[in-house]
Amino acid sequence: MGFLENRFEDNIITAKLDQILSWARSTSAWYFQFGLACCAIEMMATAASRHDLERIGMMPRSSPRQADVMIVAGTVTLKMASRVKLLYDQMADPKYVISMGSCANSGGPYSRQGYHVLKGVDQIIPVDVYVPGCPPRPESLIEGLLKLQDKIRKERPLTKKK
Amino acid sequence: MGLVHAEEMTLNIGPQHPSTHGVLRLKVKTDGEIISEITPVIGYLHRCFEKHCENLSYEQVIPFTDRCDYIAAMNNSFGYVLAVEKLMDIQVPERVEYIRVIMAEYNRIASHLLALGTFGLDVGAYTPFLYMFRDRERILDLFEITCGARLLYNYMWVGGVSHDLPLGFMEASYRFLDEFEKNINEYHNILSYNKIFIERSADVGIMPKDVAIDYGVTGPNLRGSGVKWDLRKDEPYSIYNRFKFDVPVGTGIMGSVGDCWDRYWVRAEEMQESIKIIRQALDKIPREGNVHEALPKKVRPPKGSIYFRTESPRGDLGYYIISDGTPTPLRVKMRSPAFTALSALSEIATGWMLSDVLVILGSLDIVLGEIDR
Amino acid sequence: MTIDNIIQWFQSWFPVNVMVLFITSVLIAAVVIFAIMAVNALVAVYAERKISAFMQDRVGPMGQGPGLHAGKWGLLQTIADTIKLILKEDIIPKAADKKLFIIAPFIIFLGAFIALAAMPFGPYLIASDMNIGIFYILAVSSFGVIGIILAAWSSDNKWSLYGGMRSAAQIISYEIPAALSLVSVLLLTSTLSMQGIIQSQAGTVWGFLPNWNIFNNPFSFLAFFIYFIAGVAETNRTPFDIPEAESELVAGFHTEYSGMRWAFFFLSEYGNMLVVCGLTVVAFLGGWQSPIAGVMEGAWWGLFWFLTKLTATIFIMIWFRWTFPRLRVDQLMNVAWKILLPIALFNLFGVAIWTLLVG
Amino acid sequence: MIINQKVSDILEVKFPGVVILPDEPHNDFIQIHPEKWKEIAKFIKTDSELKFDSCQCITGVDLGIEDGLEVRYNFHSMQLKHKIEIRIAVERKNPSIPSIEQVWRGANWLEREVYDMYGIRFKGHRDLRRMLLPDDWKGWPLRKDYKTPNIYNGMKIPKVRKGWD
Repeated sequence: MGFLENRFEDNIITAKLDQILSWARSTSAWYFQFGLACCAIEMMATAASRHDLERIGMMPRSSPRQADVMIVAGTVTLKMASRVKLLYDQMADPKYVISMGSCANSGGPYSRQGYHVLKGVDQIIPVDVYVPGCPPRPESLIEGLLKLQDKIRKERPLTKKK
Repeated sequence: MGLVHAEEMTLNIGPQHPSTHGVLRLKVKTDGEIISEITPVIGYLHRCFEKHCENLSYEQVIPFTDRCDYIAAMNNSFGYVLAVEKLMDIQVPERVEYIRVIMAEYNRIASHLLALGTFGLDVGAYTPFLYMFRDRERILDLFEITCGARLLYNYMWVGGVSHDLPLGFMEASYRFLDEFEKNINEYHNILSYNKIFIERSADVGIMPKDVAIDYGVTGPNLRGSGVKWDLRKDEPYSIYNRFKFDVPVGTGIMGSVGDCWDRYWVRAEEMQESIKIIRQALDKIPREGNVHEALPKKVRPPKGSIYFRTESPRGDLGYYIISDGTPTPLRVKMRSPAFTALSALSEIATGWMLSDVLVILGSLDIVLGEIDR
Repeated sequence: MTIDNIIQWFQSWFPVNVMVLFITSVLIAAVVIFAIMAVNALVAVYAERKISAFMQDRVGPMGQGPGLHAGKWGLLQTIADTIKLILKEDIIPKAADKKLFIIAPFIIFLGAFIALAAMPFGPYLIASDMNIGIFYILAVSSFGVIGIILAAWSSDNKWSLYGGMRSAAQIISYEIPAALSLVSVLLLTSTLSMQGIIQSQAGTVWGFLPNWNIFNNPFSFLAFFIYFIAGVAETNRTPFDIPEAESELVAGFHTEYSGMRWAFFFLSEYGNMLVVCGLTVVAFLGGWQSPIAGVMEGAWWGLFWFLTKLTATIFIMIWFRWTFPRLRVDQLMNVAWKILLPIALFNLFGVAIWTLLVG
Repeated sequence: MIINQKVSDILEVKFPGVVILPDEPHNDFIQIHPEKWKEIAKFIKTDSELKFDSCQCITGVDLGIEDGLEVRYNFHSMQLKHKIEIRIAVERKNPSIPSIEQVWRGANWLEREVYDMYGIRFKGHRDLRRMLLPDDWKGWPLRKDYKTPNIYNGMKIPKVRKGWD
């Protein structure tokens, strides 16, 4: 956690600061360039010219240390699961996870016979927003990201948790 | 001064790395920048495709073939349905044949665009990647008006296709092809003939002809090595024998035959050839016809097996299907071209620098979904 | 506005200890320079994102509607980025060399920061016009590479190590052609002082062109390009961005850095751009001199011209960044040692002969 | 198909008794005994009439719990443009087969994959490890009698998660 978080009593100043801080966090949520499968292509398409994630302030970072949002785009297999967890642990707080596509949500089409597929990434890391679809269209990913931004904006990072 | 002690370092490229094109892990031994040994470790995306096939009916397998090679989903399901049709001896209507060829060639262009773009990204050029995505989006639009999906279509069915071409498809197609032909020159200007790009890719990662054949490397990678081998020409399936097109091969214009630039160039040229095929198909397609005419009541092939190959954007895509007469296949094996291409990596990339290895990997145009299945 | 001037000005009002005055005025200058760097980074990052977006058929950062604004046209985007980065968790890996890991970003930052002390933003706007100004800038701007190596080494990450080693090799190579092409400028101007160099570029050449060093003779025209190429290499930007080569080394020497420390790398990268472009402008493009001799001159016009030229050169750097692929490390060395260095040496000789014959 | 007959005849002359003659007539493939497989492979790769220079595909097949396993090879000749399928049956218990990894380099990974999925050992393979599955994986997943494990390294892989149906 950052050095200012959860240190202050609730008052008007911290409320304003809280607002500014969560505004900043939501506006500049940089995502982790991390594609697993089919959904990664749609993620790339979302970042590319037509949909352009930079519009909503999202920039790709390839080092987990510098990223805020991890978009789990694709099927998480058992061989990969420990690495996904490791990458999540390497990210700096505050960190958010978007589970993109049916595979990351629940195993998707591979859930029944997939002996090597993790049935949902939420079994190993906490997920903030689930984006359904196989693969989700860029529009739905953007919708998921905007939902995440809403969620971040409602946070009160500075005040002490009751 | 004592002796300088040099030591090899083991480096793990991946499974998460910006230019491994998915979740591939390369275990490399490095001596400074020079790579002395490469061991690809795959399987991080092993989604049990073949196990699923043994438990699903023949039609239900089609979406899974889409998901194997998610960049060229049309081509993948095309190969599968052709194999099943051959096993069942189904004759599909003329219009369906043409629609399938048009879709497969469009998807080949889309796949090559992505391959070239990400190759540029590996070399460090970001802008061409976005330019190529811009045109790829327009192809996806055409798919979308046809079958409603952008990436994974489930469009090819056994005995037909899921939807007929919509109104306005032809006009949109012609318009797109005209504009796209011009855009190819733009790519050549910004990437292909860029001095730095040539320096980085020409004479790098040379794959000699005999090595390529010995490894079973096919498709643009083999043609880049100067072998004129294209299943569409040499073993025509569907109706490919009706079209006039060339098979571009690598000639070593910028370096030697079989280098990364040649593989890049073959893909760029193949887009031109695909445009030619699509134009001919659009001209010749029967205007009327029911695409659901030849759909079988139930897909239950007779006992037997078949190994059927088609030319996917990555090379010879083979399906080995064994039927035991029941509605579910006994075994479906996918012979994936990217798998064999990747197996040749350690042969051709050893001894190059770290940056080159990633460029060579990019030039092979692998899709991990297809390698791991 | 040199530090000496401030001291004199202060002393005429408050006659106090010289030492105290000195420290105060140095602090004032430091704050101003830091502000320049920070503003530069904010503006340049925004500009870079917008320009790259423009080149790539995108729109770049935009406001997103009521309530979730990053300002109109995303103007507040970089501010949001900064606030977020400052308040992000600061990770120091367990295996890292803690002291070096902490100090490295500041060393890199320091390199760019103190170099700006001798940068003349206008006829009077210079923190300290020392008589060896250009020499000083050359010396301290290569300070940053020490920070890069320290950051790379202390991270205890293999990617970082690669980045650090590459960076060291690169900067050592490119300092030489850069310095040699600046020496050819010194031959023309026969002074080491930054203001002196600019003042010697007043007037016109051949009647219509401004008497900037770039137009002075064919050899210095070539020297400009050599210096600019070497300068791009020194700032670690594409096509010479091999130390951080995103598609090869994940994030290069700053792979393990997060939050505020990483922001310092960002800040100093753009600070370095400022230094290199500023030096280009001073040495070759006439500094704060107006392009048409005798028109629009004066202290504030000087600032205007300097900033205009600076913006133009920075724009060219951004343009490079989004157009070119990246060179390989050995090709980079080849360019430096086999192409730029011989030409720079030849140039030096040529300028010497030119000054001897033409004057 | 003519090529199958031709290959079968040539092999019968060169390696007597190696081709298993079918009970009922078929012409899609030839079935052979596994013993001399490596020599045969070398022969069909280099013989001037056959020249199968490209190993297209190696498929492991489980024909059912009562029947055995089988490995099927698809070869192709780039020069003479013909292709063939060769089948070799192996027993279910302790299956093993000579490796052709040193004949066609492309066979290396293909054989590893068959090993990974069916547990068929390729004698003489220099690097026979798991290919797609993790090294500590147990069982051969594509065999018909494979039971999907419920837990792997502490991660649950249930067939149906709570609340799905």
